[in-house]
Amino acid sequence: MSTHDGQASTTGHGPDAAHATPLAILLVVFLALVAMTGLTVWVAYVDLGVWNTPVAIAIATIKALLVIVIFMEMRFAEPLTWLAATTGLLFLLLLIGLTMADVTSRGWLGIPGH
Amino acid sequence: MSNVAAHSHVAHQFDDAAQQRRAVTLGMWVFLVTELMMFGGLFTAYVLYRSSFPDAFAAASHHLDATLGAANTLVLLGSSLTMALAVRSSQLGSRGGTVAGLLATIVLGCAFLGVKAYEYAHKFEEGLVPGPHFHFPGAEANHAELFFSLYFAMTGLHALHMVVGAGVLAVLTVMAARGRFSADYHNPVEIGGLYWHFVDIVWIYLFPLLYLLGRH
Amino acid sequence: MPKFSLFPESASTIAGQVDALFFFMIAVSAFFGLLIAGLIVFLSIRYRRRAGSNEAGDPVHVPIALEAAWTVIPLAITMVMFYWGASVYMTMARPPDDAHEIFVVGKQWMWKLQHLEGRREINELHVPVGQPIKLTMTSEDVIHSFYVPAFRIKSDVVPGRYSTAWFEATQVGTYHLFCAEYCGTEHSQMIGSVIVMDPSDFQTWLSGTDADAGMAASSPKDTGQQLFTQKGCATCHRGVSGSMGPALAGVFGRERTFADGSKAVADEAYLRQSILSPQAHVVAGYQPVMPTFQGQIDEEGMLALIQYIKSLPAETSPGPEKQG
Amino acid sequence: MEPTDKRKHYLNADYGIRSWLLTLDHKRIALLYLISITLMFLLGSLFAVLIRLELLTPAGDFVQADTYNKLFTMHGIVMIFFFLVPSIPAVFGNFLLPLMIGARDLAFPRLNLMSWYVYMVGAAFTMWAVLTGGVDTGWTFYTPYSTTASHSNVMATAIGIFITGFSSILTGLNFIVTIHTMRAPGLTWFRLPLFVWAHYATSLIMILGTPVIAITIFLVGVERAFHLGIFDPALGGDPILFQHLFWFYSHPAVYIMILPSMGVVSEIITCFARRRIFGYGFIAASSLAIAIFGFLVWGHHMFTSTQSVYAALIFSVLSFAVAIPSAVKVFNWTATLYGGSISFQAPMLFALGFIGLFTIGGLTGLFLAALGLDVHVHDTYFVVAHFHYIMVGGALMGYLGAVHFWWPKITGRMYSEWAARVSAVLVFVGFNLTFFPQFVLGYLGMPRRYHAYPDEFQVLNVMSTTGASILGVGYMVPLCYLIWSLWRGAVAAPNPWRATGLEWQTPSPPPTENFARTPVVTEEAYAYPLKEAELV
Ligand code: HEA
Ligand code: HEA
Ligand code: HEC
Ligand code: CUA
Ligand SMILES: [Cu+2]
Repeated sequence: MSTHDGQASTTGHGPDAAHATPLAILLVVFLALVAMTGLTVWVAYVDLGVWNTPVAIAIATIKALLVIVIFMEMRFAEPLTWLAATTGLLFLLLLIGLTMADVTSRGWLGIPGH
Repeated sequence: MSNVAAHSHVAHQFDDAAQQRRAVTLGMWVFLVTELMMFGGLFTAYVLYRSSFPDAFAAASHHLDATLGAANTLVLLGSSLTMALAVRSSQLGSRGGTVAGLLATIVLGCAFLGVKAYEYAHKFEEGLVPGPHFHFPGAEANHAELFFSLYFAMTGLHALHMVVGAGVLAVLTVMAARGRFSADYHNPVEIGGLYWHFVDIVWIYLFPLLYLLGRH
Repeated sequence: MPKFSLFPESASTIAGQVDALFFFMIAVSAFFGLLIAGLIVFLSIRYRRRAGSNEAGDPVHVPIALEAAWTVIPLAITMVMFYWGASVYMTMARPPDDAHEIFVVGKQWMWKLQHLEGRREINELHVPVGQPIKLTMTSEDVIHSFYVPAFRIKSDVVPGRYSTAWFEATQVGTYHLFCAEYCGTEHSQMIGSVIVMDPSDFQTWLSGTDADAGMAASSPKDTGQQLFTQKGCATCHRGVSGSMGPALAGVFGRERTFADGSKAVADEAYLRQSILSPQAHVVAGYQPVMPTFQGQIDEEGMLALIQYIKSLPAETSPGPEKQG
Repeated sequence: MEPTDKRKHYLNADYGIRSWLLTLDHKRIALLYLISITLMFLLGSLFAVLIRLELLTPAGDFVQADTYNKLFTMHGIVMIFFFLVPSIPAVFGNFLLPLMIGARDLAFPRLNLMSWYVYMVGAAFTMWAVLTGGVDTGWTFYTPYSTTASHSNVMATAIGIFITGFSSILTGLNFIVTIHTMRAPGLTWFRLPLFVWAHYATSLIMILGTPVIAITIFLVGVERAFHLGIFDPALGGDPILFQHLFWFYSHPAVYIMILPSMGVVSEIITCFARRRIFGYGFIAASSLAIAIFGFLVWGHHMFTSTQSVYAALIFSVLSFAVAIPSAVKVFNWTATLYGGSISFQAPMLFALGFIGLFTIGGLTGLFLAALGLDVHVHDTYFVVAHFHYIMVGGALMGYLGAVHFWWPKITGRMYSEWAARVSAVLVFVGFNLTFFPQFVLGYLGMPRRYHAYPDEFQVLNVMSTTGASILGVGYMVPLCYLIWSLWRGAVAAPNPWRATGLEWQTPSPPPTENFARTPVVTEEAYAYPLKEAELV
């Protein structure tokens, strides 16, 4: 009854002991995450002007991607899963983006309340 | 693929284990999307207010303990590692490894919550809890109060997710200990893992956004 | 016998523009509405099922050109609607330069109005015909909305912020003033009237006294000046070099530079924030020593203070300006 | 409902209250929803009746101002969150999706049952709020009124809506996964019935939008309880932020309410015109377009809110753009009639009624999207008329169409065709008399949420109240003959309308396992006219 319209090959062969991520990789990822946490803290005490926040976000995003791709096994996932995840992100950005579009352009006309 | 129909863990509405696995995984990811949107409301508020009152937010952020925050980040990352190990063990069919990984994750999760509770208590003592008794030693006390409102809302919702997550993991631990999972069937562990990692990711963002403002 | 009508009075310069757009929309809607309804009725009759037949006509063939046509044509029509609506809206958003300012403060459940010349009113607004009027509005509690159907204008009145609306009345008369944003129990009683008068009548009215106060009205500017001394603003903003705070003369409408290098134009909202949260934007060259006046000045007082600061003439500014 | 034959089906498979309250069968869960939702509709209607009675006279003399405010608030909340949002998806989506795609059940039956319980718990909280004094914030909960000024039971309602939100989320999640993973062999995406497409699009909105309203309404509750002042102007908080967050969900939510109805209408039109639907691909794609672009226009509820003019321009132009997919649907439905062999049984009458009233509602939506015009009619009865045209004239008509179309499938009984036609006509006439005068009232300037109003608005209000009583009768008639049909109705054939679609290829009512054999699909949907041999 199933229609496999994704990459059936990645999910089709049942049990996935083959997918089990090697210990070494898990440990390396963990160490990378720890290192990047240190980096986040360190860089926060360096004055980068307006760049402090973007750098912090960038590091956090790399960390998040590591967790998603390795820990959450996204690298084995079918395209549909990727689509789901990116859709979520896209709509979150939409929510923030359009709200901020209002907030940042409020003063442009120079008339209060417009 | 056909022999799996013999296994009782394939629910009646599914044809086979592969279909079930596909459905369950997709379901969890869709659920995570809804979680993302839920936190999204708070992130929107954060972006708006932070951009409106940058100085007040920086000043207020100084009243958070960055060392504790960083330590807690490490604890949570550690729990993600143990969670990943638990999933790995379950994929390899190791019952002991799965139970150990899950238990370690729960312990680390509780440690995180403990530190969080300590921080909250401290905020109460300092009068940094929004409301009639809020007291902020500095300019722009009202905007600082806004920061703490967001702080409590965001970390509170996150902590709530941790509590739920720990509960789920506890159930999984019991199931694993009773030998309900095998190399053939371990969807629940994977699904629980996805949830736990998601909660971790939220914190990866919360930490710099709340604790490390204007530290330079 | 209550008067009954199907169309509202049009008593402002903008009303005609809104009505024109309205009629255009009605025409387009009537066209499409009748088109669809007509087609449904016609096709239903033409292709009704006759007794004994269950056979349908030819297999469906979907011409892409048709699909494209009924996608693109409506899109084009709506873009006309958008453009038209937007241009009316922009007219509404920009008060003419010669507009006369009136302050409006909404609170549960009344409208408080203040003329620059001094008269204050509650739930009644007297204005001269043929003179653009600009309303600067805020709220003391929750959101309200200032709505005069005959003028086709409406603007929400939001606590903590200023909003603006303007109109130019074209007809002497008395018109409804409604609160259009739900604001609690007496929302439907937060109503009043706008009384449009001949300019000469208006002048007479303006020089009258407030019935409720029973005394000669003091203008917002004077009230503001009083507050300025009373609250001790003058101790720091003396307008001479070496004062603790910057001279305020001519600040309004000018671009300010702040300690962190950012800039903003000083409008009403900026002045308000400077008084309530002085540390949010610290003017470059000054110390962040100004105390907050949060909770010490009510909304009317705030509008008066701002009016006073606005009225300080730029050219007599004696203090050294740190920036231009 | 005593069984007339010995055949086993989902209704007589098991007896007793437990077999219903603990069922995992999507068809039974659909019936649980049907009953709860009908009760909620009656409750919401009762509030509507009281509203209309108050508005019969200009003076606020029937109920007190506070009571009136609670009435329209509870009317809006019950109708939107507890009736219209769950209506078609939770009842018909639940019942039909697995049947239409040839599956034994939804992907997650337990989650499905849970979502009903979650709904009931949310409803219980809200009812508790009503009984302990009600809420008076309007269904929109605008801050700071809802957080600081209102003295009514906002907390309990907020919790109720928060909880109910999860029911919606779980339903959406279940549908998406089911549609992706459970289709019968041969049932490719472009062979899916349009009803399924519509529910897929609806589910997308449910999962992307609902969490945001949940957290927003939660923040309102938290602000009242713990003074966590996220929207508090005194702290520099922005009341407009609440409106952004609220409408980020609540505008797309209007498409949660209309898309399923559109799916129903697509099914009905093609069936009763005996004709393959015109522009299948365009109708399917327009559902997705509505769902996705529907997220870009929320600011059109805030044109007079002191939002920036530039944001208003963006939201306005996008609002016009999102109207286009709806127009595409209307044109394709109309074109489907061309060359058909049309019959006018009750479901078809409701479907045609839908098209007419939805078109009026939709076109007046364009008035509201036009910036300069919305300034005048915003928060007046023009808006009230607009949304009742779409939600009552459109969505509810579609819902009634669905009830009449699938009633034989669900219950195995036929209702009185004659009574159904009368009800369709009563609803149509009563509806227009109720809500058309409100357009006029709105342009005249009568603000909404007014407990008392100036004299000159009375004539039109009396018309509206008169219409509402006709409308009320129109709604009560089906309640009677449908219940009657359960005992006295003729036994329904598996395919009484001679429709295509897998749900018609299994007996009425369907067996618990839906299909004796998993069906294999070889054709596109709507391969009308049916060959005689295909009729069961
Ligand atoms: C099911 C519910 C539903 C639906 C589907 C819609 C659909 C639309 N709505 Fe509506 N709306 C509401 C429910 C709904 N609305 C509610 C509840 C409110 C008030 C909330 C509150 O404040 O309490 C509201 C309020 C509302 C406002 C805010 C008004 C205000 O408060 O000032 C606006 C403004 O743009 C708007 C616009 C639209 C538009 C452009 C569409 C479009 O999607 C309509 C598209 C349809 C058509 C256009 C008709 C079919 C087309 C043709 C026949 C072809 C011809 C077409 C063209 C020439 C383009 N709506
Ligand atoms: C699905 C949504 C839905 C539905 C079906 C309806 C149905 C109706 N609505 Fe509602 N309405 C809303 C959604 C809906 N409404 C919303 C969202 C608002 C905005 C709220 C706000 O401002 O916050 C609103 C507001 C609203 C107002 C404006 C109030 C105001 O602003 O002051 C009015 C006024 O006429 C009104 C009237 C009606 C009428 C006459 C019906 C009719 O269709 C009802 C017909 C039914 C009957 C006449 C009942 C017959 C049944 C009985 C008599 C049974 C009695 C009960 C028992 C046996 C228990 N509605
Ligand atoms: C203790 C001294 C002090 C008092 C009292 C004081 N101010 Fe100020 N004010 C300052 C200083 C210093 C600045 C510049 C730094 C800043 O922007 O905070 C300033 C800035 C301002 C500005 C911004 C001016 C600009 O150049 O952009 C305004 C407007 C203002 N004050 C109004 C007032 C009003 C109105 C009062 C009384 C209700 C008041 N101040 C009371 C010290 C004071
Ligand atoms: Cu003030 Cu409504
Ligand atoms: Cu909308």
